[in-house]
Amino acid sequence: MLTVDFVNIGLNHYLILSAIVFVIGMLTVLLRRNLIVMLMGIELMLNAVNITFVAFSHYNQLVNGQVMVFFVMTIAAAEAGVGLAICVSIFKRFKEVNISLFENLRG
Amino acid sequence: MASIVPVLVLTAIVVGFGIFLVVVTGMLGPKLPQSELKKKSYECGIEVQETGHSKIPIKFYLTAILFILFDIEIIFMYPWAVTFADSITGGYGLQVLLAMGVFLFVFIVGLFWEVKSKALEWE
Amino acid sequence: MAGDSILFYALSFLIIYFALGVLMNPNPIKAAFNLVLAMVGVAGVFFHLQSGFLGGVQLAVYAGAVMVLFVMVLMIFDLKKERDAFSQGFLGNIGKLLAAGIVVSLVINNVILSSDLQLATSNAAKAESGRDTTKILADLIFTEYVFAFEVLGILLLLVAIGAVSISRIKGGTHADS
Amino acid sequence: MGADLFEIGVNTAKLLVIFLMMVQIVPLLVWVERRGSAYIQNRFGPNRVGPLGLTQLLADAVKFIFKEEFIPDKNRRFIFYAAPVVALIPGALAFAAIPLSIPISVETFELFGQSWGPYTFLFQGYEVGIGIVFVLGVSSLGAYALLMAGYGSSNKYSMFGALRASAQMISYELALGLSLVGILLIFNTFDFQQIIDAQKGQMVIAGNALPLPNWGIFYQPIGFILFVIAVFAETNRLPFDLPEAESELVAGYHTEYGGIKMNMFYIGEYGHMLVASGLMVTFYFGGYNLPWFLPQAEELIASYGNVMAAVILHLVFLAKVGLFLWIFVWVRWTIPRFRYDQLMDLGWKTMLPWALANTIITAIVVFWMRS
Repeated sequence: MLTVDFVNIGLNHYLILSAIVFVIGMLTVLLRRNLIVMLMGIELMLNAVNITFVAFSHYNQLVNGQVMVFFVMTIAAAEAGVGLAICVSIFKRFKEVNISLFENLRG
Repeated sequence: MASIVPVLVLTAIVVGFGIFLVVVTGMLGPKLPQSELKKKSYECGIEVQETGHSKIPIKFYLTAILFILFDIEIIFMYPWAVTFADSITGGYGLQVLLAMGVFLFVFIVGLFWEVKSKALEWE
Repeated sequence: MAGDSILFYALSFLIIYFALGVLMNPNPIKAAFNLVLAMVGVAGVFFHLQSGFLGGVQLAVYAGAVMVLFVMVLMIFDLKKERDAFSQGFLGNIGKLLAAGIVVSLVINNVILSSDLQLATSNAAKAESGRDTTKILADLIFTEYVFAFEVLGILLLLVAIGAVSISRIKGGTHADS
Repeated sequence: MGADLFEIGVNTAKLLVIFLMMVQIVPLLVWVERRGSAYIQNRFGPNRVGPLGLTQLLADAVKFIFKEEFIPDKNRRFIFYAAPVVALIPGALAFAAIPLSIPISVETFELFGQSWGPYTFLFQGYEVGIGIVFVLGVSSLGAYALLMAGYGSSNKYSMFGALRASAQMISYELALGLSLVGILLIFNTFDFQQIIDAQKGQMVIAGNALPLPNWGIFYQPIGFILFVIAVFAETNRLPFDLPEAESELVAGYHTEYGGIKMNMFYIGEYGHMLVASGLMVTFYFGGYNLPWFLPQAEELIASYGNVMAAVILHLVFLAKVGLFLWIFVWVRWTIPRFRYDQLMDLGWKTMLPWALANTIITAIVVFWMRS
């Protein structure tokens, strides 16, 4: 039976919020052509995953999920750092960060 | 229990106050005729050479990236700092101290490398 | 519980609104500012879920550091006009949207159908009562997850070296500068 | 927020009062700054309008409000107008998290034919539970106001000023964050209230009472010095006011701003100073506590009642904060400006290693003392 409770907020509501944010991030990566905006989409997806972790951790009263969020944040920052470093070197070469320019990149 | 409602209320107050000030003073000020010259950005009276900011050194960005990495390492020290005394009374203080010691060693190696590689030099 | 749900809906509205802003705004800098606000909203959700420390870290690391880097890089680039902000090809885009729709509906369906299962697994292991969540979190990082913690330290060192080296490369095989 | 209408009302009023405190401090500090600089440089300063030039502030406010506006480039207009509003937020949110005095308890009372209470009102905007992490997180958002102002003005000097300011802010945020690890190692909590309570009374080391108050500065002198320097850089004040170095960059990121909008940036900056002074007092100078030989909070409550005791301790807190605000002004007119590369070198190559050394030594000492 599919009944949705709109008044009492539970774990499910957070999971659905997280799913929506994740899909928006995914669409950003799929639809946008600017490398940096695509990186932002990845950040959005990681944030959505973090919401899931924290929601489960809160409703299960287990702190392990929060440790994972901490690690995810670290990885996300590292990923942003390297990603943007690559963007900057691409920009220095092509004066543009639109991936439509790089469709036929070769060695 | 800590609630975020007061934080949101204060944010609303501050933003409301700010918008009020910007809007009201925008209406109160004199409306003098605008000219092309007035719209130009202020560069001490010299003719504006380039509106863009195309000549910004990459250094700024390199500083920001190194900042992020070190900032995260520092954020890791915060939970360690508040729990260190507890872990000593719990009997596993040395382990926690050594864990952070190894981490700090990596941190110091990183900092030393950055200084050595002249990534932090500003001319 | 009414106040609780109003807060939740307000925060989710903010997060989704600004996330859509990231997706739709053709100006990359404005998209980045939208993302900052979405992340502040996520920090609000963390606070609301009694994980204040993570909320603070989210503000300090994500909103305050990572996004500053994004905005700075975008300002350094100063793209005059965004050429094809969105991917071209009508059919391809429809396909992508459909895929996204399928993903979100599958997830929501699963979540709604599995609501009974989660109640069974909760209460499995309660956190020690009376202790601060932050302290339990710290204990876990420095005992159970200590290996991951050290590896992350080394990863950060490698990323720092890598980022500096990448920015040193003068154009690679296409060198002209 | 509270259980009933009275509590909600009082808490909201408290937030309003705290925000107004931050806004009000600006004209006062501007006056102190101008008179103080005049005193240091052997001049008169503002002395024509009103006694001691005090009503100069009012005249300034009127002038600020009735200024003609600069209308910026069309597609950046929203960011241009939003930047000063954003500049107000970090200071206000951070300041409201600092406890300004002891909580006030209110007994049950009758009003409008209904009994209310009992309540306990904290003498602070709100209690977030994670104190310093919240403050650091919120104040790291301050960089956006600068970046938005630089981008929105579409002026290369503004842009440079904004980039410089934010690069400086983030560089010193590292030293700032790291200098606080030592004090956290000693007090073992993020919560401001617990930190203040831990600093009551006399300093006791290995069973011997020393004639010193139990304040953080005596445990963490190096941490305090590093914190003060980092805070000066964070607030972009002299000797670290490179972003507005007028000989190089016109006026930095607020070149294109005029009237009340520029004033809002000042409110943000002074709010930052207020938060910084509050943090210094809370972490290193015992918060609102008096030294051990003067009456403590409990004695004050016993002899004057809860409300009067809270007011007295609040005045103590304000006096301590005022001292640090004066030091901000004093330093501004004493030390010349750094060069940009010196500034970055100081942040990364001097402050960061010292803060690291401080952390390591503190950790080892804490380990040795406690086990």
